[in-house]
Amino acid sequence: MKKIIFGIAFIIFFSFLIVSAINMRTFGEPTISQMDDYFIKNAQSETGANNVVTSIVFDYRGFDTLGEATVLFTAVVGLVALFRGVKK
Amino acid sequence: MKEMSRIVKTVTNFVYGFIIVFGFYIIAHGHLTPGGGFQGGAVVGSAFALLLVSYGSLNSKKFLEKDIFSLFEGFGLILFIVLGFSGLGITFFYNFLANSGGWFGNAAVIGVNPGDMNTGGVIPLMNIAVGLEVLSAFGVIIITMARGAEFTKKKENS
Amino acid sequence: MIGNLPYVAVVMFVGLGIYTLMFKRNLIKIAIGICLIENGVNLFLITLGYRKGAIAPIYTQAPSGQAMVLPTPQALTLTSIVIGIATTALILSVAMMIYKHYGTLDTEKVRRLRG
Amino acid sequence: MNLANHIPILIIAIPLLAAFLVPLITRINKKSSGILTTLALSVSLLLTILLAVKILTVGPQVYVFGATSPSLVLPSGLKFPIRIMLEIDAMSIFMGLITAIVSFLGAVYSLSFTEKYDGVDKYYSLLLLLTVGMFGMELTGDIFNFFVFLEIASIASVALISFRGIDFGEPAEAGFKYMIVSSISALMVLFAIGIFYGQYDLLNFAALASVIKYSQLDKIALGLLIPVLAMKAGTVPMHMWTPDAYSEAPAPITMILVAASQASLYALFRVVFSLYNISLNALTVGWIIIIFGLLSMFIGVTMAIIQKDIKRLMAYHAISQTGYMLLGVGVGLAVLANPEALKNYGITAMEGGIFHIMNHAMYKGLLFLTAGALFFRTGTRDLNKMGGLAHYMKYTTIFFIIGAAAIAGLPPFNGFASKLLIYESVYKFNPLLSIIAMVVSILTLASFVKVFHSAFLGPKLPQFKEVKETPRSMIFAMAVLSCIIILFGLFPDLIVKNLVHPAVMSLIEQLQYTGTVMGGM
Repeated sequence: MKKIIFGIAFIIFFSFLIVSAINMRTFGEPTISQMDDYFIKNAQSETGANNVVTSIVFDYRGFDTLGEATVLFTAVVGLVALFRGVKK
Repeated sequence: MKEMSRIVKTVTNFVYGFIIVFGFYIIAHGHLTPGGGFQGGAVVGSAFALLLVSYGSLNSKKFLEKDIFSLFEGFGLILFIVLGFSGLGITFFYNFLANSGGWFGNAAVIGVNPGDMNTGGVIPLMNIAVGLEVLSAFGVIIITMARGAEFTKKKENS
Repeated sequence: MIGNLPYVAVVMFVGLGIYTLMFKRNLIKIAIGICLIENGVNLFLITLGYRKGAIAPIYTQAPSGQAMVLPTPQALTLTSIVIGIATTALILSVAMMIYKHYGTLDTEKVRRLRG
Repeated sequence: MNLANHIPILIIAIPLLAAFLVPLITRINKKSSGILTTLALSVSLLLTILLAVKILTVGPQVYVFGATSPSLVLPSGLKFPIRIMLEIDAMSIFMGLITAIVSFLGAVYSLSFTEKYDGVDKYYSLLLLLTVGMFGMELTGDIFNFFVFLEIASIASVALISFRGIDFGEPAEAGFKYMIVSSISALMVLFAIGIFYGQYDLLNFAALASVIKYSQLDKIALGLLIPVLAMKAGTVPMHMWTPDAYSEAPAPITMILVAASQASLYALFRVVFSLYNISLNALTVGWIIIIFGLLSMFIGVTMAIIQKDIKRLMAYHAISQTGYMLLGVGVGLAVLANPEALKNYGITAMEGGIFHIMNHAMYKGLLFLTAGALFFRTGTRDLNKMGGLAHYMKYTTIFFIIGAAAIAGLPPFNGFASKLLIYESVYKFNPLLSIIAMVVSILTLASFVKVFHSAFLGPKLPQFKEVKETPRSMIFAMAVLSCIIILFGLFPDLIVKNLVHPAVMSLIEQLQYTGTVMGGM
C-alpha cells in the first residue's frame, strides 16, 4: 500500500521535472542576462578584483558567503556535539 | 583505522607539504586566478585526508590536533565577521579597502591585465579568513568522523 | 531537443535521487540519494549560466574579444556545494549514531517510534 | 556613523558574533556560555522591538549590503537590484518578534535546564545559530539568501535534536528523519530558485514579484514551493518528522523549533502573497492551502488523543494548531480575487490566521516548557508513570493550566481571541469549515484535560517524594510566557489593530512590498 502511494507521488514529481526541463529556455542562450552583464562590466572597477565570480561571492553577495561559512561552522559544531563523548 | 604500508607513508610525507602550499596559493590568489577561500580550503583539507588515510590517525603528526583546528576555525570566522562589521560605517559588507590606495587598494586595470596582487580591497582578506575557516572545518570533520566510526564500530563487535 | 541535453541529465539525477529516497531502506543509500539530488540541482544551476562559445569570467590573461559566461550561477553553486558537504557530513554521522544504538542500518527495523 | 539605520543587520549579526565567540570563551571559563548567549539574545530582542516600532510607524525598511548607503536600492541608472538586501515590512517584523521572544526565553530556560548536560557551550552555540537562521529567513528580501538561512536553521536544529543522541537511540533517529525532510525541502527550494533565475535573471523577491509572468515554469515552481515549505511547517501529509523531532529535542529547543517551523510557514505566505499575489488563480491555491489546513487540524488532534508520551501529544497538537493558521490564511487567499468578499471576511480570516501564529508560538512554548519542567524533575515523559505532581510543583501546575486553557481557546486567554476571528470569518466563507474547526478545538480541550488529570492530579506517588519546584530561571521563562498569553487574551483588539492588521495589509498589497525596492514603479 505504501509503495503504491509513493509510486504515484514519484511519477507526479517526475512529470513536474520533465515538463520543467522541456520548456526551460534552450541551453546556451540566456534570454535575459542584465544582472550578469552589469557584473561582468563593473566588477573590476567597483571591487578591483579580476575574478568576477570571487567579486560576486565576497563583495556583491558577501552576506551569502557569511551565511555559507556559518552553515559550515554549524555542521562542524553539530558534529562535535554529536560525538562529544568519544574518547579515542 | 589501521595504517597503510610503508611506501604510502613515505610518499605522503613527501607530498602533503606541497598540497598544503598549493592550497594556500589558491586561497591567496582567489581574486586573480580561479579559486578562492572555499576551493583553497578544500585543497588543504584534502591534504589532511591524505594524512589521515595513510597514517590511520591525523594526530600522528603532532601539530594536527583537533582543538588546534577548532581554534583556527573560530579565528577564521571571527576575522570574517569583523571584516563585515568594519564596513559598518557605511553598510555591513562595504568594501572599504577597494580603490583606496592603501593595503590591497590600488585599482585594477580595466579589461584584460596580467593580474596585480595588491588589488581587490577586502576580498583577499576575506579569502584568507574563509580559507582558514574551511581548512580547519575539514580537519575537524575528518578527525571527528574517523574517530566516531571507530567508536560506533567498537560497540558492535565488543 | 539536443540543445537541452544538460536539462535531461539534471532530470535523470534528481529523478534517481528521489527514487532512492523513496524506495530504498538502507540509511546510507538514503544519504547517497540526497547527494544525487544535490548534484542534480547544482548541475541545473550551472547549466543556467552558460553562454555558447564564452570563456570563464576572469580578466587575468584572458583571450581578449570573447564573451564571458554568466558569473552569478557559479557563485550560487559554490554556496550550494558547501551546503551539500555540511548536510552529507551530518547525515552520515547521525547514521553512524543510529548504527551504534540499533546495530542495523535498515529503516524498517530502526523505526521504533511508529505513529 | 549612527547605528540607528543599521538595526536590521545588527539583529542578525550580534547573535552570529556571539555564536562564534561561545566556543572560544568557554575555553577561558566554563560557566560563561549561557550568560553570553542570554546577553546576545536580549540585545537582539531589544533591537527587534525598536525596529518593530520604527516599521509600524514609518513603513517597510530596506537594508542593502555593501552599497554606499543602507537604502541605496537601485544603483545609478539600473532598473533591477544587484546586491543582497534585507527587506523588512510589517509581516516579517511580526515574525521577527516571535523569534526574538521565543529564543530569548529558550536561552533563559536552558540556563538551568542544561545543568546535567556536558558540552553545554556547543548547545548554546547551536541555539544561537538556530536563532540566526530563523531571523535570516524572516528578514531577508533575497530568495537565495532565504535558502542559505533555511539551511542554517535546518542543520542547527538537526544537531540540537540529536544532541542527546550519544546515549539514547531515539534522538539520533528523529534527527535523521528531520535531516532528510529539511534536505529535500532545501533542495527543492533551490530548484525553484534555479527556475526563477533561469527565466528572469533576478534573485530579489520584490524585483521578481514585479516581473513574474506566471508562465508554465512558474506554475511548476509554485507547485514545488508550496508542498515543500508546507512540509517544513509540519502540515499533515508530510508531518512524519514532527512528533519525533519535537519529543526528542530538549524542551527549550522544541519551543524554538515550533517558531522555526512557523518561519517556513511565513516563507510560504511570502511566496504566495508577495511573489505571486494576483497572478496566480487565488481560488484554487487558496483551496489547496485550506485542505492542507483541514487535514492537519483533524489528523493532528485525532492522533494526539491516543498518545501516552506528553511531548508527542503536544507535538501532534502543534500540527493541528498549524492547521488553524493555514485555514485562516487559506480563506483570505481564496477570496483575494474579489475585493468585496475580501473586505468583509477575507481580511478578518487572515488576521485570525496570522494572530494565531503569535498565540500558538506563546502557548505551545509554555506547554513544552512545562513538559520540560516535569521531565527535568521526574525524568520521565510517560503519562502513565506520572501522577500527583500538583502537590510538589505548584507553579508548573498553574503554568500548565494557563497553557492548556489557551490552546483549547477558553475566553480570557489569547487562543480564544485568534480562534474567534477564524471561526466567524470562516463561517461566512463556508460554514462546514468553521464547524470542523470548533470540533477540533473541543477535542484539543478533551486531550489536555486527560493530560492534566494523569500528570498532575491524583494521590502523592512514593517515587516523587523528593521532587521539588523547578529552578528560578525556568520559572521566570514560563512566567513571562504566561503574562504574554494573559496580556494578549485580555486586550486582543489592541494587538490586532496595530500589530496584526499592518502585517496582513503588507501581505495583501503586493505593490507596497515591491514599491519599496523598485522605487514605486
